[in-house]
Parts: sequence; structure tokens; C-alpha cells
Amino acid sequence: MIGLNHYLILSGLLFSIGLVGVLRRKNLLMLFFATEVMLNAANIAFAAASHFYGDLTGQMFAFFIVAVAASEVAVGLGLLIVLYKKQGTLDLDDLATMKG
Amino acid sequence: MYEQIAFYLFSVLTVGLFLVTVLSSNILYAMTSLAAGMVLISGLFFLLGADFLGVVQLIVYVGAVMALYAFAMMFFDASKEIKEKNTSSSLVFLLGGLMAVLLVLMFAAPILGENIQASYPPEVGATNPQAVGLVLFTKYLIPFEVAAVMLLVAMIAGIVLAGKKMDESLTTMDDEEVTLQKDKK
Amino acid sequence: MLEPISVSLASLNLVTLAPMLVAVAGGLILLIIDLIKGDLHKSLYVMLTILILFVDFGSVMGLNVNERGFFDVMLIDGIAIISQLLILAASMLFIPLALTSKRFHEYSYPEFFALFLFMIAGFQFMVASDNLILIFVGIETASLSLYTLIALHNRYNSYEAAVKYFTMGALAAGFYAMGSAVIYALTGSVELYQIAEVLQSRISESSVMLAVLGGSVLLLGAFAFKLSLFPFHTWTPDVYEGASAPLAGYMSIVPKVAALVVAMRIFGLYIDLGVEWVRIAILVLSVLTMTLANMMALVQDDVKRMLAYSSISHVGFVMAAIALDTTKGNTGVFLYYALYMFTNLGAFAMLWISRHKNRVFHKRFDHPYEKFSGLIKIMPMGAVVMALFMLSLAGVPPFSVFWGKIYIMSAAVDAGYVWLAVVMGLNSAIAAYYYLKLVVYMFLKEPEGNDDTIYYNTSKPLMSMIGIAVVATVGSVFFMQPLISYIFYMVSASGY
Amino acid sequence: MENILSVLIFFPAVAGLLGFVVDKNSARVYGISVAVVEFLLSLWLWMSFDGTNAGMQFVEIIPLVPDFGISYYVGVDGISLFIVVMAALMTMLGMISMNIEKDIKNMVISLLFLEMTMIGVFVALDAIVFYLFWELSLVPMLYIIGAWGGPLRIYASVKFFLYTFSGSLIMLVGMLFMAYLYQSISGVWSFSITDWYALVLPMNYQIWLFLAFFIGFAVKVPMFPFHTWLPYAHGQAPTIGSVILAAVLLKMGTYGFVRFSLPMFPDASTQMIMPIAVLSIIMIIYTAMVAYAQKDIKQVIAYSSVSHMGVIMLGIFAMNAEGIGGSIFLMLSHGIVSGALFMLVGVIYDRRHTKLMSEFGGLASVMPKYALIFGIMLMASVGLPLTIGFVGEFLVLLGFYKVSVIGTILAGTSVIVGAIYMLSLYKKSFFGPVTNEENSKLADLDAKELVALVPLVVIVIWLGVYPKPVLGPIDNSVKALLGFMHEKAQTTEVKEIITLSKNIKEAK
Amino acid sequence: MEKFVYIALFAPLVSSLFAGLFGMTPKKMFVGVIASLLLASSFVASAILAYHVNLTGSGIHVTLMDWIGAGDLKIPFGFIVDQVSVSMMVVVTLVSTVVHIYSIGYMDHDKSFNRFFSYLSAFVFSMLVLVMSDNFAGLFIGWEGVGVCSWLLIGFWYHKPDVSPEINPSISPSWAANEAFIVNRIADLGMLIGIFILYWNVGSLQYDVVFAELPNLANGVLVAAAIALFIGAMGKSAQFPLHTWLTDAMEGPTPVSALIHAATMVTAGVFLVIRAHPLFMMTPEVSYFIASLGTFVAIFAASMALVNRDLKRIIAYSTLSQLGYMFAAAGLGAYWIALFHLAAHAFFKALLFLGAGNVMHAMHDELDIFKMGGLKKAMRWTYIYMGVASLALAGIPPLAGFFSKDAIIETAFNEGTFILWAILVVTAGMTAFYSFRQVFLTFEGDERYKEFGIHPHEMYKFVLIALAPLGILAVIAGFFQKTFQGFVTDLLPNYEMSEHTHHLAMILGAVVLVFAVGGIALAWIKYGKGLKRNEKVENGFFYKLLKNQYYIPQFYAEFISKPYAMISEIFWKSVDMKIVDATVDAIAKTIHTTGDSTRKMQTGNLSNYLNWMGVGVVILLIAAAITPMLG
Repeated sequence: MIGLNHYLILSGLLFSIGLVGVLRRKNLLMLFFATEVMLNAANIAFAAASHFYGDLTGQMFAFFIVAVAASEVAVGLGLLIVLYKKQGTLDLDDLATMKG
Repeated sequence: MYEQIAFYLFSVLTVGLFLVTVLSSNILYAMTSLAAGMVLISGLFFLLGADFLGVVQLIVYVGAVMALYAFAMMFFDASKEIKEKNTSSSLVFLLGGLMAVLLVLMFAAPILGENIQASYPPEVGATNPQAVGLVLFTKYLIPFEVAAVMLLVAMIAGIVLAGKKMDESLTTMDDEEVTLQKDKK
Repeated sequence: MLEPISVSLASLNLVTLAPMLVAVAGGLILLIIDLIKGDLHKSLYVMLTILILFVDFGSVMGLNVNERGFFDVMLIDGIAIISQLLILAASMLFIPLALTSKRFHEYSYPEFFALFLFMIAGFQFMVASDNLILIFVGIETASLSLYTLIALHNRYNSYEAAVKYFTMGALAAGFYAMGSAVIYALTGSVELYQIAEVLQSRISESSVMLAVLGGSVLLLGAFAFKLSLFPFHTWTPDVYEGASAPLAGYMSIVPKVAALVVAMRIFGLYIDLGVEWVRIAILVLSVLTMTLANMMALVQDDVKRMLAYSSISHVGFVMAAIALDTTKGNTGVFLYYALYMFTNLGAFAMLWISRHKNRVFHKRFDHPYEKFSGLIKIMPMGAVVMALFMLSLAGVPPFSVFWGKIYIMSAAVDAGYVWLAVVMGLNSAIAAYYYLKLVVYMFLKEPEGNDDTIYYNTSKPLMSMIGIAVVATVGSVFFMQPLISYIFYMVSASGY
Repeated sequence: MENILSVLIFFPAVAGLLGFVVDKNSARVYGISVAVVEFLLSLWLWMSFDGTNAGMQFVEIIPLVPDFGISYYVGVDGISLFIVVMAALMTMLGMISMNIEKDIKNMVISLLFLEMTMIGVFVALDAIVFYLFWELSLVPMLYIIGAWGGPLRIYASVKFFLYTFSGSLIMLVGMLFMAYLYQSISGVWSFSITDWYALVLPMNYQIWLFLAFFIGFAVKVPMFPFHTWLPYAHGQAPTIGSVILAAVLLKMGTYGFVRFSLPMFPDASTQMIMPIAVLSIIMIIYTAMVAYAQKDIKQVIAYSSVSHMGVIMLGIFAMNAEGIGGSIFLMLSHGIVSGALFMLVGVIYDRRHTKLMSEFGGLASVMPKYALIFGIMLMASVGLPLTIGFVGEFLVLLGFYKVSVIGTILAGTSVIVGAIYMLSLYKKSFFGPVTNEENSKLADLDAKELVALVPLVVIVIWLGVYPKPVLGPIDNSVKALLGFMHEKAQTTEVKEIITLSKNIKEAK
Repeated sequence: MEKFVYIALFAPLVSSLFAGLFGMTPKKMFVGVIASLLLASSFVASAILAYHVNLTGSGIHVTLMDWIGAGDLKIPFGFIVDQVSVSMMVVVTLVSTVVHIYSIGYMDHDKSFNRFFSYLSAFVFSMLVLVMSDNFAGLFIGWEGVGVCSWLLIGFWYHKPDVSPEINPSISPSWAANEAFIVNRIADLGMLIGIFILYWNVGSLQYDVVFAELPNLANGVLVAAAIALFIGAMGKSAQFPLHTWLTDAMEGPTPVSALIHAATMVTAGVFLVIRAHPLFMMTPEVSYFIASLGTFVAIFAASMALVNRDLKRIIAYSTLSQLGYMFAAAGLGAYWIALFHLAAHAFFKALLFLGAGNVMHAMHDELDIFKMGGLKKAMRWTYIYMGVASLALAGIPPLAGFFSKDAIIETAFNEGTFILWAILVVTAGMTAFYSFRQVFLTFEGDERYKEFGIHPHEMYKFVLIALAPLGILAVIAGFFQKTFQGFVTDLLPNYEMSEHTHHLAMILGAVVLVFAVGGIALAWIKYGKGLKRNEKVENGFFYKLLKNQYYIPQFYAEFISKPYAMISEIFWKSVDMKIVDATVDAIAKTIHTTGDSTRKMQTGNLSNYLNWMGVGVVILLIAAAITPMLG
């Protein structure tokens, strides 16, 4: 029988994968992909818990996470565009004028 | 039985696909596998009876978000192989691995509470979208509206940031230049 | 078919929503005005914004304590009211700073003001709810606006700042989502009061302890980012440096207040449940934060970055008060920010009016210390005012921040954390060094470079804002009593 | 005039604010006028003071933050009265003797603010108000040292500020804890010192609180080994800065011990007699020897200040009326004498722009008046009877004898080591032939300097010959203090250590 | 009678202040005259008081005002004129008056003439406070006051440069002044401790109260108090080992040496022992120690005087030696004899010094007696005065010294302390020898000064006349021994020789006389006809030892002064700067370096920032995972 734990573990694994992506990616666009992975991992957990409690709140949360993800993409891409116009690259190693 | 098979199938596939997403150095592979993983996740949602969420996942993520990324990818001319320097930090994998171990440990526990009353159970006899709609437009009306504002913000932000006006910066221009530019218009 | 659901309007308690509605509607109005007639002067928008904020402020004042609305999603308790008032007051102090004598990019957008109002609405939602979903959506609304506002300053540093902030914010959002998911999986609820109830019954299950703590860790990670606690603070100095000075000052107050309120709600819940671990974790983080940030501030070459680190340190200070989880500690949080607000905004405003479009004094920094050398000779009043702010930030009595400091230290002592108070004291001493450094530059050194260009961005509105800040900083002792009793009443009324 | 204390505190502050308007060239006169008025006000305070009343007089209470127990609460007793008068006097004379041209207006304003804070510290009866003035006094001093000082002025001023500031923050924690204890016992918040007196605390609390307050005060005193900011501060400060610093600011620390530590923690204080005595004796001998090694006249006097402060500390912890009364008198006398000595160093510095002893020699031939006044102050500094310096030192040593014989003998070496460094200083700079050509044409004291110095000479002799008008009220208040401590002490051993005068014992 | 007390006491103060008014102006003759007149009036008042006291047999006690009142301590400015103090007053004011008049002549050419009188009168005032005070604190005022005046006067010629000790053992007047002051301070500390002991055990510092209370005190307390007070006395009276300052003090003008360092101030220690005799009587151990030390100093100082070539230093050593006699007497309980010797000594020693001053005046400040000789032609009166004074000092009857010193030696015999007696007798012989060695080398023999082109001349007439009272007293004072005894023993315990001693008195006197005359004769043989130097003796160990004052000054310099300076330097440079201050700075530096290294985490690279967040969360999670396991 597949229980909540199975889903949660899956979610945890995906979350970790997303984290790895966020931590290692140097290309901003690809880094954003990884954040999507993390949010999706959370969504799975919500949907699963929602299912096993028979409660819709989790689905609601997942729903809003999707909305947030979409908004973030819009703003994030907007930022990337201005940055790209100025810098010509999305490599975040080049993004270090301010430090110390 | 089929639920188990589906779960394990979807799970293994999503994990694999997302691994490709975060590890591949080809942005096209990464994006494609991300999109595919999201489709599979919507499959998990269906499996969990969250039909509406599954659909939203498909439409919003796979449809809208991925399309945006695709456009962005083209805009940034990133379709070619991307060279990332100093990515193979063992620290990253250590952190990711530790995180995974800890989360698995955490989730392996009997996390499902007993005797917990569902606060918002699906309306009896309603389909999942109906039930979702009922909750969304009563209890979660306010977050819903705020989400609308958020999307509006995102839209304005996207427009403003990507707009032509950002090309020249008043911030770095001297006063004379500002007036000059105004006159030009 | 399903039965239609009827909900009475009265039960919705719409008034709880009024302040946010004002802000959102205001933002929309500004957008519409822009649509109808472009090319209007920024002063119009500034004044309209102030008016909207004023109405917003009024509607918050009109709220009753401890009300819920809209299917209990909205929670108007004391801390929600105080924090909204703080947010609005800080916003009203901030927005006139747009009226500089020089033109800056962001103020040429009417959207700037609309986004600003949406952001405020986001913060208001964030503090006026105990529903994790609404909190999340509120945070994101506010954050997304804020990223944009930073980027709109439109120079390379501000993009860099916005991107850094955004990316780390996205990671924090991931932590928040996952943390909420864990909690939801544990309790089947996303509403804090229900979570508290369920957790109360499950706290004895040792097998889920890791999950309970793990959820708190993920949330703590998210809020530590928002509050810039060590080691989640790394964005702060860069973002402050990249943002315009007033916005940096604003960021050191309003988002922090909002995040602190939520942190108070969430972690207060844990501590109330007797999860000492959370308290210790917060204490460790906050002590690390104030100490290390202070030490880093010590070695800065730029005043703005120094102020950035100092604001991190101040947050550490305040965060420790939350860990105390006493009414006095929580009162101290708001008191501190109410007082810190004036001083800090004043300090950043002083930077703002000394802001050059080109870097005259240093090739990287806008506000290197050298810029302020011998200011007492060039602009005595300016130097005195800046020194006043610095001394206040250092906690020299009787200036405003001192009162906040002793209140929080007193709270720590009351709660039995004398060592914490000592750490706070020692940190204040370290902090005094870098504030003093600026004072030393201004008063004790000879001017460098051309003198007349320092206060170049000045204008009447800026001066009056600084005037207000000075009055509030110096005269704080006279409004301490009403302030303390009001805040204490509000905090204790909402049970924190 | 019942609110004379508030007038005393805020008159210089208001004058300082108005000073911004005064023209640069008139600033000096403005400053002097204000200081004179302030001094006259302080004399009025003395005249209206009832010397037979040992308690607080001219008390004013205005609640500031009642919820938190903070109020504007001021008053004087015999212990603080004279320090206030001295603060006003030294500010006035310092201002008169001041020989600064650069940014004179800023200097005058800083001095006036400094005067406010000094007087505020000594009349405050609310811990927070005390702390407020205490910290605030650092700011003008920082500016005075930093803006008009020598080559290392910034280092010196920042060190001064940070050192004192760090110490006092620990003290602040102590105050907060004290308030908390008061609140937990009485149920109301109060930072009033007189309220705190009423608390009878358990021993372990007393010790910790004592230590917290100790750190704050010890840095200010400055006690060994917290003293190293002082030579820098003095060495770099302009004359006026050193005068005020030595005359008044250092007294804040010792005053703090009398006002806070003793009556609030009598048991802990008696417990700490020995450690403090050891530190004080080290201070006395060690810094006197360090003073002897100095090459710079001002540094000698700076270190001698530390040494004398050690004697004051010793007297405070003698726990009898002779010792404490002597200490307070010594605070006054040290204020006047060291202030005068710093002024005198300033005189020679103005003329020669050096303070090294090796640059001088034979000054007595060239500047006889100067040498005379310096000699008188020197003798007062080494505690010659019939000068102001003797009374206090004698009483302190006399009082401390009760505590420890060996300690008194060791501390008594201050009369020897003090004579050694002072006389060798005098010999090196004033005696011998005029070897340096530059010194042969030096002008003797001018009218301005005489106006500043002669009153000090008069006081030095007057109070040396007839200290009663000052010692009387001090003695009254000290006896009351001791009586109070005796009553409050929890164990009989402590009660025995706190030596009451016989007339108190008889009265009971 | 009170008004005479005040006249006696304050006339010198008025004189000092009056002279002080002109302190910075050029010489004014009237300053000296008025000062002398005021001093004379003080003397007259003292004499009247003495007469009064003698008549009534009781002292006069006046209280001027309160001085210090704190706790239980009440110190008034109280003065008591009783037999002891009035004797001292008379001696002090008499010698002072003479010295003042003398100084008008002696300081004739000094540009600081007025200042000198100011200091000198101030000294007299302090000395009077010392002797007249009715309590220990008042005594201490005078005690310190005379110290300061002594400092001022020794260093009167402060403008002289320092020279190496080989050239001038005193280095410079200012150096000698400082030495005197500091050495005295060491002793003063003892005195202070003595005062503290008495206060805390008696509760008062008034003589009468203290002495009345003494029988109730424990022996230990008494001994401690006696020792502490005697340490004070040792400093002022330059007893071994605090004696070095006295010879160096000869750097001061000669009237100062006469007044302060011979007649008055240095006897303050003896006065203290006499004043506090109830205490010392109750502590026989201490008294015996005092006597022994006195005896030791007597011979010790005399031995150094044997070889010295410095006119004033010889007299200074003799002063030291005579002080030893006085202490011997006081320590043996013969207080009145001590006081008598004190007075007699004051007269002839002052005379001796003043005579030496005349010689100096004549010799243009030359002090080396090897460079003098044959001065009797030019300075007949001075020769007579110095001869008389030396005879008195040597104890030749019927001069004053014979009576007073003989009594002391007799006392030593009487007490059965034969060793002391023997030493004192030998010392008497030595005294005679060095006194006359000096006299003969100065006035007799060949005129060695001529090589140096000096033309000596006699002192002013009025000065010589003014010396007459001292000369007369040096001769006749001894005849008043019985009167004096009768007078002071109203207050002091009487001391009579035992029957046995009484019988032997003549023999004992004869023994002493033999030694004295022998000494004079030896001096005449060796030096009467002129100076014959004996290289062999001068290079001998003993000669060198004595010449170098037993190497004690060198010892002090090497083992006290230099180490003190060195340790001071170490304390400053190594301890204060390198340890104490460096610790403080190190703390600040550590904070700073920590900041500098922590700031490195702020690389500016977003990836690092994200990693930091990851690290933060993972560490917290690990902690969260570990905590439940730990319980």
C-alpha cells in the first residue's frame, strides 16, 4: 500500500534534488528551473497530505504555490532581461561587483 | 496494485528527470526534462485524486511557465551548450545528500496524524474541481484575490523591467543629459 | 447540483480587509491615472501615495483588536495593528524621499508608486493573518514588488542586487513551502491556532519530533532569510548597496517588521508548546547575527554597507527578543522598531541627500567614509544631524534607539537571560565603534576633495523628513510612555 | 528656588544650544559668562543647602515613563553637592584659562553640553537618568579630545569612548537586573536609586550586581588594569579637556561606587573589600612608578591621577566615616589640584608646544610666578598638610587602617612615591640652570592665567586650613550612608566591618 | 596670656607672608629687618610665656578652631604651651632671631634675599606649630611644614646644575632638597601609621587624651605605636639609615644649615620622643633600641666627620652625632637631659654653623678646609666664636656642652649600659678631635687660601654682634642645668643619678674630659701647625671607607634609586604598554580581524550565498535531528 510517507519521501528527494540544482547552477535561467523543482516537491507533499487527511487545504496551498511560481517566473525573467541587456550573460559568477 | 505501480513508475521517472534538469549542462535537455517531470507530477496529482490541481499543473506549468522559459531561452540565446565554471563542488552534493537523508529520515516517521479532523473535507457528492471551487471561493477567497494582485504585480514588473524605458538610466545621467533626452522626445 | 452557499456579509467582517483594500485600490487608481494621462510629475504620485497611505493608516486605526474576518483568514490582533501602523508610518516617511532635486530613474515610473502600494498591501496581508497560505501569498506579493522596486533604480548594481535578492528569495520560498508542507502533513491544517492545538496533542510522539523540528527549521530558514539572520544574511549588504538609499533604509525596517510579526506568530507557537529547541536555535542565530554582523560592519569602507551590516545586527538584537517569548520581549520588538525606524530612515535619508550620480570619492562606493571627512566644517548642521543618528544607533541615551535597547535588554533580564543582555551590551559596544567611525570622520578629520558637492541631492521635502526624524530621535523620551503603554496593551491583548 | 537642580542641569545645555547663534569672535566671552552664571548658581545651591540634613535635598521627581519606572528624579546630598560645585567651578576656570583659537565656538558649545552632563550625573537619582548623563558625557569629551588634541587624538578619543562605553553597558545590564529584582519584589517598576536602596538582596545577587556595576565604574575611575585609556586621553587632549577629564569625569566612577555599590550591595561590598583594596594598592604604587618613568609632564600628571584615584577607591572601601568622607573630600581636592596641574601644563605647552621635561629646566628662574603656583599645586598633590590634598589622603589612610594595617602601609607609600615623581618632575623642569635657549625668554603667567589659577590656589589653601564647611555636610551624609548600610547588612560580620561612628551608635 | 601664644606663633607667619609679598622683587633691606623684628617679638613672647609657665607651673592650652572633623575624628588647631614646648619655643625663636639677623648680612648679595626671609620665617612658623601643637595631627602639620621649608631652603639655589657625585657628593641643591624631602617622607609614613594606631585604639589624637588612655592599651599596640612614631623621628632627626640627607642638606645657605639642620628641625625627632614620653616609658624595649641606635649614630657620624674636608659637612656630621647623644638620653629615660642637650646643642651648633658661614662668606663659598688655614688673622671674632662653640661641642668645662653631654654619658653609666657608655665616651674624644681638626685647619697654620687668590675679610659688625647671644649661651648655658631641670621636670619625669653614680660622677667626668682633651691635643699635634697630608693613611681602607660615608650613598644609589628607576621604566614600557594596554588593543584587534575574516564569506558570488543558506538549513536540520536523540 502506498502511504503518505511514500509521497513525502518522494517529495523530500525531489526537494533535495532541487536544492542541489539551486546550489550548483551558475546559469541563472537553469537555476530558476531548480527552484521550480523545489516548489513542485512541496506541491506533491501538499497534495499527498491533502489526500490522506481528506482535506482540501493542501490542494489549496499547492494551488497558490503554482500561482506564486508563475509570478516568480514573470518577475524573474524580467530581471534576467534587464540584466542580460546590461551584462550580456546570465552567468552568476560574473555577478559579483558588490562584495565584502 | 496499479496505484503502486503508477506511483513507483512516476516517482522513479520524476526523480530521474529532475536529476537531468539539475545536472545536465544542456539547457534544452534540462528544460525538456523539467517539463516532462512536471507532467509526471500532474500524474501523481491525479493519482492522489487532486484532479483540478493536476490540470492546473499541466496548464500553468507545462503550458505557461515552460513556454515562458522557452521564450526566455531563445531570447538569451542559450540554446547552445552552456559552460558553467566551478560547478562540481562536492559541498553541494554533500549538502544535497545530507538534506535528502534528513528529509527521508523525517518523512519516514509515522507522520500522518490520527484523529485529525479534516477542516475542509470535500463536499459530499462534489467532483474534485467543484469541491476545490467551493473552498477556494469561500475560505480562500482572500488569498485568491491577493494572488490576483500578485499576478498583477508580476505582470507590471515584467512589463516595466523588460520595457524599453529601462534601456536608459536616469539614475546615472547628469541633469543636462536628462533634459537633453527629454527635448529629443 | 450542489447547494448554493450563502454567506452573510456581516459574518465576513469586511472592515478587517479595509486597510489592504485601500492600498490595493490606491495602487490601481495610480495605474489608471497613468493610463489616462501620462507624463504627470512624480510629485503628484508622491502626494497621492501619501494620501492613500494616510487613509490606510486611518482605517488601521479604526480596527478593533482581536477580530477575525473572512472565514477567519484575516486576523486583526494587536500585533497586526501595531505592525501595520509601523509599516504605514515608515512608508509615509519613505515616500517623500522621492522628491529629490535630482532625477532618479525609478521615480519616473508611475508604476513605481503602484507597486509600492501593492507591496504595502502584501505586507499588510502578511501580518494580518495566521493562515500560512495568506502569509505566503502576502510575502510573495510584497517581495516581488520589492525586487522590482530595487531593479527600477536602474543601474548595474541595482540589477545585481535585485537578482541576488530574487534568487535567494526563491530558495527561501522553497523552504517556506516545504516547511508548511511538513507542518500540514503533521497537523492537517495551515492555520496557526489549529496547528497549535494539533501539535499540542502530538508533541509527545517522539517519532515525529524530527518532523516537528524539521518543519520549524525549514520555516526558520525562510524567515532567517527575510530577516537576514546569519548565515542567511548574505544578500543584505549587497542589496542595500545596490538599492537606492531610501529604499535600503526602508528595507531595513518594513519587511523586517512584517517578517518579525510572522516569526513571532510561528515561532512563538513553537516556544509556547515547549519546544525549547526552537528557542535555542533562534537565540544562537540571533547572537551569531548580531556579533558577526557587527564585526563585519567594523571593517566596511562604505557608510551604506556599514549601515546595512548594522541593520543586520539590529535584527539579531530584536530576534533574540522574540526567542524570549514574553509579552515584554514582544513589546520590545515593536518598540525597538518604532524608535529605530526614525533614526535609521533618517540616517539613510542623509545618505540619500548626499548621493551623487557619479562616484566622486571612490570608484566603487557611493558613500565611502572619506566623503564625510570634515563635514562639520562644510555643513555643520548636516554633520550634527548625522552624528545624532549615529549616536542613536549606537544606543547612546537619550536618543531613540537607546530606549528600545534597554527595553529589550530589560526583557532579556526579566526572562532570566542575563547572559543575553550582557552579549547585547557587548555588541552595542562593538557597534559603537563603527558608528563612531563616521562621527570621527565627520568631526575630527579634515575635509577631502571639493567641499561644496556633498549635499547635492537635497530638497525641502528631504529636509523636512530629516527634521521629523531628528525630532523623533531626540525627543523620544517624551513619547516613550504612551508608546510603551500602547504597544504593551496591544501585544498583551493579542496574547503574545 | 526648589527646582534649582534642573536649572543647574539645563541652563548650560540651553546656553549651549543658543551658542550656535553667537558669533565666533564672541563665543569665548559667551562661554565664560554662562559658566560664571552657572557657577554662581551652584554657589547658590550650596548656600541654600542645609548642611545638617543628611538626606536628599532639592528633590524633583517628574515621571517620564511610569510604566517602566523611569522618572526624571534629581536631588543632592552632602556627597554630591560639592562635586557639583566643583564641576561648575572647574568648567568656569577652564574656560577662562582656555587658550584655543581654532573653532572656539564649537569648543564652547561642547564644554557647555559637557557641563550639563557632568552636573546631571552627580544629581541624578534615577538610574536611567544617571546612565543617560553618564553616556552623554562621553560625546562632548570625544569631540574635545578628537578635534583639538595631539597627533594621536583620534585613537585616544575613540579608545576613551569605546572603553568607557563598553564598561557602562555591562553596568546597564546590572541596572536592568536591579530594576527587575525590584519589580519582582515590589511589583512595580522603578529605576529610582532611593527605591533600590530599600532592596535587601541575597548575597549571590549582590555579588553579581556589584561586579556589573564595578565594571562600569572601574573603567571610568580608572582602576588598574582598566586604566590604559587614560594616559592616551590625557596625553592627547587639549588642556581644557584634560582639566575637565581629571577634575570631574573621573570622579563619576568613584562617585558611582558611593552612590550605587555601597548602599545597594553592602554585603557584597564588604566581601569585595580585599580584591578592590589589592587593585587599589597596585594602582597606587604601580602607576606612581609608571608616572616616575614618564618623559612628558602631562603624562606624569595623568598617571598620578590614576594613583590618586587608587587612594580614593581605598577610602571608599574602608567602610567607615573617616575613609569614605576622606574619599569624597579627596575627590574634590584631586579635582582641583589635578585640574590646576593640567592647566599649568597647558600654560607651558602654549608657550613652547612641547611637554617633554627634557626640553625644560630652570623654569623657576624664568617664570617665578608659574613656578610658585606649580609648586603649591605640587605640594597639594603630594598631600602636604594645610593644603587641600592632605585632608582627604590623611582621612582615607586613617580610615583604611581600620581595614588592613599592611594595606595602609602599602597604600601609605603613596606619600613617598607621589613625592618621588612629583619632585623629580619639578626638579627636571623648574630647577637647574636654563639650558635651553628657547626657555630663557618665556613670559610668566599672564592676567588670564592668573585669574584662572589664583582662585584654585586660594581654594587649595583655604580648604586645607579650614575644610569644615565642606567636610561637615559630607560627613553628615556619609554617616547617614553608613548607618543605612549597617542597618541593611545581613550578617553580623558585615555589620562589624561597617564601622559606625560612635555618635551614631549612641543615637541608637 | 593667650595673646602671647598667638604672637609667638603667628609673628613668624606674618613675617613670612610679608616677605613673600616681595618674593619676586629685588632685594629690599627692610624685609630682612622687619622679619627679624617680628621674630624677635616672637622670641620675646616665648620668653614671657616661659616665665609665665615657670611662675604658674601649668601650661596654657588654647584652641584656635576646628580643623578636620570626619566620623569620630576631631582635630582642632589646638596649642599647648607647657614646660617642654615653651623650652623648645624659646630655643627655636632665639636661634631663629639670631639667624634672621645673621642672614641680613649673609644673604646680602643674593638676588633672592626677600624670598629667603619668606622661607625662613615660614620655617619658624612650621617649627612652632610642631612644638606647640596639642595633638599628633597638629604636630604632623608642623612636621611636614618644616619638611617643605627645608626642601625650599636646601634647594634655595635651585639654579645650580647637577654635577657628578665625585665632584660634589650632594650633586646639586635641588637634588639634595629632593633627597631630604623624600627620605623624610619615608619616615613620615611611619609617623602616620603611628598616628593611625593611636587613633584607632584611643579614638583621639589629643596628647592628653592619648596619654591618659595608654595604660589601658595592650602592650603590642604600645610597641607598634612607639616604633611607628620613632620611625618618623628617625627621618627628621636623620638617624641611621635615613641619615644621608642631612649632610647633603648642607647645599642650602649656611643660615639654613644653622637653623634647620642643626638647631631646630633635626631635633624634632628628639622632641617627639620627649613629647610622647609616656608612650616610650611604657615601652622599654623600644626605648632601649632608641638609645642603642642613638649611641650607634653618635659614633658612626663622628667617625665620618674625622676625615671629611668639607667645613659644613663636618659640622653636619657632628650634628648627627649629637642627635645620637640626645636619642641615647631620651631612650634611657633621661628626657630632661635630652631636652637640655637639645637646647645647649642648639646654641653652640648654631654658632658653629654661623661661624662657618662667616668663613664661607670670607672664602667666597669655598668649603674645603684643606684650602684654608691661618684665617685667624683676618677673622678674629669668628675664630673666637667657632673656638668657643667647638669647645662647647667637645665638652670642655665649663661650657654648655660639658654639662649637657656629660649628663648623657653619666646616664648611660647610671643605667648600667656600659657598652653604650664606653661608646659615648670614645665618641666624645672623637668629637673633640674632629672639631678641632676643623678649627685648626681653618684658622691656624699656613695660609693655604692664598694660592687661590682669595682675600678673606671679617663679617659685618652687626652680624658678629648678633652672634653674641649664642656665644654667651654656649658658654653659660650649662650653669642653668639645675634650673632647667627644675623647670621641665614639672612635666617630664625627673631623672636623677643613683647614689652610686653620684659618687663616681667626678671620676666619670674626668674620663670623658681626658678623652676630650686628648682629642683636642691630637688635633693640635696633627693640624695645629699646618696641613701635613699622609698619603698612606689617605689610601688606607678605613680612611676611604669613612671618606665615602661607608659607601652608604653609593649603596642607596645603586640598590634603591637605580632599581626604582629601572623598575618604573619596566612597568611603563613593558607592563603598562606591552601587557595591559596591548591586551586591550589585542581584544579590539581580534574583533577587527574576526570581522575581516568573516567578511570574506561575503564574496559577492550568488552561488556562495545560496550555499550559505543551504549550509544554514542543513546544519539546523542536523541539529534538529540530533536533539531528539539526545533527549
